[in-house]
Amino acid sequence: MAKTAEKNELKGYSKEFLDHLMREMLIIRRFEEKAAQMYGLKKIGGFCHLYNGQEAVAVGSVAALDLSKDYVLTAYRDHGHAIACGMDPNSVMAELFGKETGCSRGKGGSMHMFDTEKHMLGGNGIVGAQIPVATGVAFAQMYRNDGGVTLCFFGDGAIHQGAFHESLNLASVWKLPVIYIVENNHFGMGTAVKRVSAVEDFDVKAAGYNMEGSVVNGMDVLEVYEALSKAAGAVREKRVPLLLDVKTYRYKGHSMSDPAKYRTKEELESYKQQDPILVLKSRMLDAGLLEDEEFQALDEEAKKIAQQAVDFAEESSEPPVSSMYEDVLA
Amino acid sequence: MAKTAEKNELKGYSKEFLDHLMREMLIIRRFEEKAAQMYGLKKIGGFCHLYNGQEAVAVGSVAALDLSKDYVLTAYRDHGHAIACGMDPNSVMAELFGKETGCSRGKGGSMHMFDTEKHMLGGNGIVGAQIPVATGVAFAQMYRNDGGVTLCFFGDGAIHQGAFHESLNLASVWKLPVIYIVENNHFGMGTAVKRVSAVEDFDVKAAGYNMEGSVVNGMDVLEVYEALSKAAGAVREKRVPLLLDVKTYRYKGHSMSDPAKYRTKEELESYKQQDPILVLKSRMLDAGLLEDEEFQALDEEAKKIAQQAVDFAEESSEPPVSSMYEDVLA
Amino acid sequence: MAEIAIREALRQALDEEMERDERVFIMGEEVGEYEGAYKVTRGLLDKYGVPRVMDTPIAELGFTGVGVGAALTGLRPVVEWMTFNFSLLAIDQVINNAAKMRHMSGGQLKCPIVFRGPNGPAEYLSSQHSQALQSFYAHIPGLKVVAFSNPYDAKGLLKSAIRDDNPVVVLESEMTYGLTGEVPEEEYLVPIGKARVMREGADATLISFSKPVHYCMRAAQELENEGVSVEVLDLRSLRPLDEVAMYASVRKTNRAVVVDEAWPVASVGSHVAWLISKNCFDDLDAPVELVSSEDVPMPYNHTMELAVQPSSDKIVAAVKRAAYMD
Amino acid sequence: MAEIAIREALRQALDEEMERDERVFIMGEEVGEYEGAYKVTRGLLDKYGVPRVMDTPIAELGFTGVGVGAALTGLRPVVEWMTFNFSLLAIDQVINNAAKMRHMSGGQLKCPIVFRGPNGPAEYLSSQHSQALQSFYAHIPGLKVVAFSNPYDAKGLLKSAIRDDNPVVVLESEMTYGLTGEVPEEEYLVPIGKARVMREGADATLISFSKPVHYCMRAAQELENEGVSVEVLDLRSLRPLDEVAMYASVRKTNRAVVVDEAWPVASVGSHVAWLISKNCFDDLDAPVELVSSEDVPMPYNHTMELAVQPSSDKIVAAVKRAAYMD
Ligand SMILES: Cc1ncc(C[n+]2csc(CCOP(=O)(O)OP(=O)(O)O)c2C)c(N)n1
Ligand SMILES: Cc1ncc(C[n+]2csc(CCOP(=O)(O)OP(=O)(O)O)c2C)c(N)n1
Ligand SMILES: [Mg+2]
Ligand SMILES: [Mg+2]
Repeated sequence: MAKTAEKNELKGYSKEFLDHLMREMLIIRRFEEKAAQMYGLKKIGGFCHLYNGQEAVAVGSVAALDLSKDYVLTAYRDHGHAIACGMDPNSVMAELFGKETGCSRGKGGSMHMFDTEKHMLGGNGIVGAQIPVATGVAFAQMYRNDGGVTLCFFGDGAIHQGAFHESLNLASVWKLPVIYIVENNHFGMGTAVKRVSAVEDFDVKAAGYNMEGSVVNGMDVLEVYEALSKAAGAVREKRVPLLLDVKTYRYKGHSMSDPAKYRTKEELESYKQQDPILVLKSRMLDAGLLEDEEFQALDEEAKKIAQQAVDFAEESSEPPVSSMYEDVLA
Repeated sequence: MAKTAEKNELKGYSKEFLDHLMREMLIIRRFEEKAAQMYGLKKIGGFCHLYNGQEAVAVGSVAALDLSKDYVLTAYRDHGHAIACGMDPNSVMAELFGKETGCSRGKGGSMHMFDTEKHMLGGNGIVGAQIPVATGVAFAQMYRNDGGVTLCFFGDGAIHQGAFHESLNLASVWKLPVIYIVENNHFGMGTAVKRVSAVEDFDVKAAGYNMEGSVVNGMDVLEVYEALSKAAGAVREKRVPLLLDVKTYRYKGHSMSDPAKYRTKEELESYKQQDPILVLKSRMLDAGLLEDEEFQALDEEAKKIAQQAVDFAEESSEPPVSSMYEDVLA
Repeated sequence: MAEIAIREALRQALDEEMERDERVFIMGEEVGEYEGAYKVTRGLLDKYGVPRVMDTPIAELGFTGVGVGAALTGLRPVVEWMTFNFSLLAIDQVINNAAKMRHMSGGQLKCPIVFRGPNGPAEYLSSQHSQALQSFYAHIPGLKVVAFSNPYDAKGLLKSAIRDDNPVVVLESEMTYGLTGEVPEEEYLVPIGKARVMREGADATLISFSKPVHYCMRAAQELENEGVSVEVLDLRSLRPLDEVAMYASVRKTNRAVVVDEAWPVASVGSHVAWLISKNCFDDLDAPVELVSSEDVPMPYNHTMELAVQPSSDKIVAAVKRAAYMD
Repeated sequence: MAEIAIREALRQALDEEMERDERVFIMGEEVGEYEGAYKVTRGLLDKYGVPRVMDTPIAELGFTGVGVGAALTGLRPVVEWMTFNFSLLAIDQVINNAAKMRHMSGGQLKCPIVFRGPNGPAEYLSSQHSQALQSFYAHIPGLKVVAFSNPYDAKGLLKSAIRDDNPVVVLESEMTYGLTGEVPEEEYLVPIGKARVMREGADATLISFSKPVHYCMRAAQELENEGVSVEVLDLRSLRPLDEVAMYASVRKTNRAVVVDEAWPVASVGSHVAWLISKNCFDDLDAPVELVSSEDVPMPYNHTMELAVQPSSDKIVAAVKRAAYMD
């Protein structure tokens, strides 16, 4: 956090860009709040993994990409990534409602947001399973030599899966343009990282794959953006993979059914003090790049977008039952 | 190799111990030669992975153990480990012949040598699959707090399996008494290590699991013995796992059907110059602990044991066909 | 007798067996401090501590293999998979090690281990998280496989599984942990390999296991109202199968409908349907029907996900087909 | 027509498709410099180079998933597993990703990928290395699964599999790479989903796939000598199954024996046997027999390993049972 405090000048960033980051984070935050509400109203069922607190990670990362050629893959906590990739919040909410207008036609639900046009390839419910798949997307980029980079997000819990190990070795040997991002919110469900991991910072694992690794403060969207810009630049230039351990925190339980008794209120509060939206807001205020009313307006707009998404989802029709036989084979 | 040359005094080792190491290596060497012959005569079929060249690894390692409480697990290239663990060469050869007197009653064959009394738990045909199992054996040792240590051997090819990664993290977090030994013969089938591995020395992977790792010259049985004695001592004392990258070389093809065209004659010859039996022999000769005729006698004895194993296997009867229904459930 | 939920019946089984035999331990994701994703292990960490209750990293292949190694050297592990969907990552250790170690060692080793966790369709989870994977485990010699539909069998079968000297796969239905039923205070075991007649009947036999047994009971009730007397058999054991019980029932009723919530092709359901077709050939008045999952991945949308699964309506219709009533 | 081995037929299929479409690439252990553990990829690295022929580390889960990712973004990978035994380490990527990506994305994605390699019993390899795992793949909606018994079908089916926009599992028999047969010079495809009548007959139908088709042909020949006319159907496609062809044959012969070298429980074999039992109920003069592997892990001893497998003797005996000849 020290680093953040120092470089409070925000120099070099356009207001437009900063507004964009702020807007995206706000939309995700408000979207997730609506999702929680709708879950309470039983409009949404099953596992619903919210992204509150982690917004800076997806938003800051994706801002460093060029999604005309780059790709994003993540796990089941994917609403934030979906929105950050530019997916229509309406189609994301409709998917949560299981409606026909959902991005996945009501087949995928919360854990399976996809948008091939936006280069958002999910949304994967098997912990760690997207890591080889993302590595394969980067393989295709190498194959075509198209200059693209793949961002592969996964949790601190996923890093102990064999899939991580196999993928990183492959990516390193084959020089694939992929950035592995541990979205380290310090818990895999109810399990604190240190209870199940031999190491605390995951960047140390990079050396085992002859790769570079670093730790990033994921509560600061600009630090994330800078780290990812640098990383994406390095990957594009050298065509080698990288590993980032991005430290963040989730405010809500693991999923809607988790009371999150495994952590203290104090810990939660201390992270809320570093809330990514508040951090960016105060830096913009300090730099004179934002007024309080402007922030309110942005937030109102975000709330409106979230509400519209709900309305859209409500009004959308159920998929025909017979569509269960569709989308199985091409 | 420099290290080996320096400490040519052999001080501290009893002749008896050195003879034992020599005898074991010779028996394995002569046993494998017989196995190859018998394969040529179609007395043995299937995959038959010979251990020639790697004798120092199993012999030196097992010599550092106390098999009343320690355990050994390895992969399919397991004849050497079986014999080093004290298994009767007769029962190993009979198993290769598929006979009833084989250690596994003709059910397992070359890849599945087992002897529960000798604490040799196989013999596993799935690359890397013994790594979690060995970790579990160490778990049981931790559970019972019985002071035992588990040796888990696997190849340089196996290290890229997810099973390796998952196991090392588990062993480190749970402080299990297991020594992971990469029996690095520089090839996984026809694939040289550097073509499929991001790193050349595997000890660098240890840090990713907060573990210690080191490289050992596996062509020198005393260096292996010393490394393993030290490792086993450390593991017994601190109850933490370790990773050793033991460099060795296999003289034969991957299995009997492999012409081994992927390497040069020169490379093979250069390793044969460091043959573990020759290395120990010349050091013992230099130190006045062995006479040439004595070596000949030891070798003759080894040949006799190998021939006896063949005779035993030949004379043993086939298992009754109906025994195929046995040993499925306990 | 006490009325308890399946969750509690399983917990009691674990508790009693851990109490009885200190070689028994449980490992899995969230089984300790969190007391189980489905709260089956509630209280066990408090009571038994580490290493008898081990929280694992999310590393199914690794910790399943650890269980196998521990079983080979004298412990009696209970491995919990958070759901069977994730067991696909660990299946090599189950099939190639647990099920074969005894065989490959010519009978020297035994592998007394239990693999358990929720299996089968859940709700609103889409296709990766809603799979009934019994077909895979039932296929494998060297394993035993059990499934239950009520607290009594849950407890008795899990206890038998833990005492068994072989690897036993225990399939629990993700949706039925809260389902209650009577369980005696005194200790009992349910033997592995014996089906249970849930209800006697004369006109047709419904054969099922796990959660769909309840759909069968509902269907039987409906059919009774229409004058059709249906026998319901809960297989309880998928490997070995209780062929005696199956054939005895069908030889009495002459009609059979098998209900399995897995996909149809190469399933336990179609296997049982063939066994009956073959071994009751002269007794059958109609083809053996199979009510299975539709042959599609499970969709998230709830209406669709219900439509994909067996239901009492589908079962009633199948019985009627078998009875030439439609 | 040229007489070539299955190994060469597969190589030609790969070569032609790689020539035709530069999105097609092959990856797997030893497929490049070593030219394949079974030499199916001979010459391909020389001709196409990296990255169209990729030697992988021994990391089945990883490289299979890499194939899936590449397929989702426009390539057409052929993933070789050195044998299907090792596919158990990768099966999560096949079932939970390859087979479901299209579904979970509501039809946005397609996953044109081929998974291939030797399957089924080999010789002297014991139980981890001698498994016929078709039951697992045939069980899964979202996949196609093919198997062949001769060079013509090998080539034509592999080419179709590579051109298919879905994940296709291609089962090759480890023991038959050297088996020869005629293959035309000109290009052809064998459609996925169509069985092939290998031999016409009137008294009983033998239904099989992969290597056991040859045991069926031998059995049919023997039975012909005893005056029994047997039709032999090679399914070729296990998912989808060619039900039309199956029923047409059985309706003609009124007797069926299914031969599948997998274990019996929850197998393709018992599924097909049930389908016939049900759909040809009124046509069958005898129960449908299944000749499968014995329900035990494969032993190393050669006499035992042969005894475990289907054989023409066992098939002859089953046909005779079905014909009430014994
Ligand atoms: C292979 C597999 N095992 C277990 C689960 C159940 N599960 C879902 S999320 C989760 C925790 C994952 O934690 P982490 O990777 O840190 O991601 P986070 O939820 O913190 O974003 C677990 C165990 C699963 N979905 N897949
Ligand atoms: C999971 C798995 N994949 C592939 C194989 C086929 N295979 C057998 S040995 C081998 C090479 C292993 O090399 P290494 O681990 O270095 O051991 P070495 O043979 O050199 O002793 C391969 C690929 C296998 N047995 N298991
Ligand atoms: Mg986490
Ligand atoms: Mg090697």
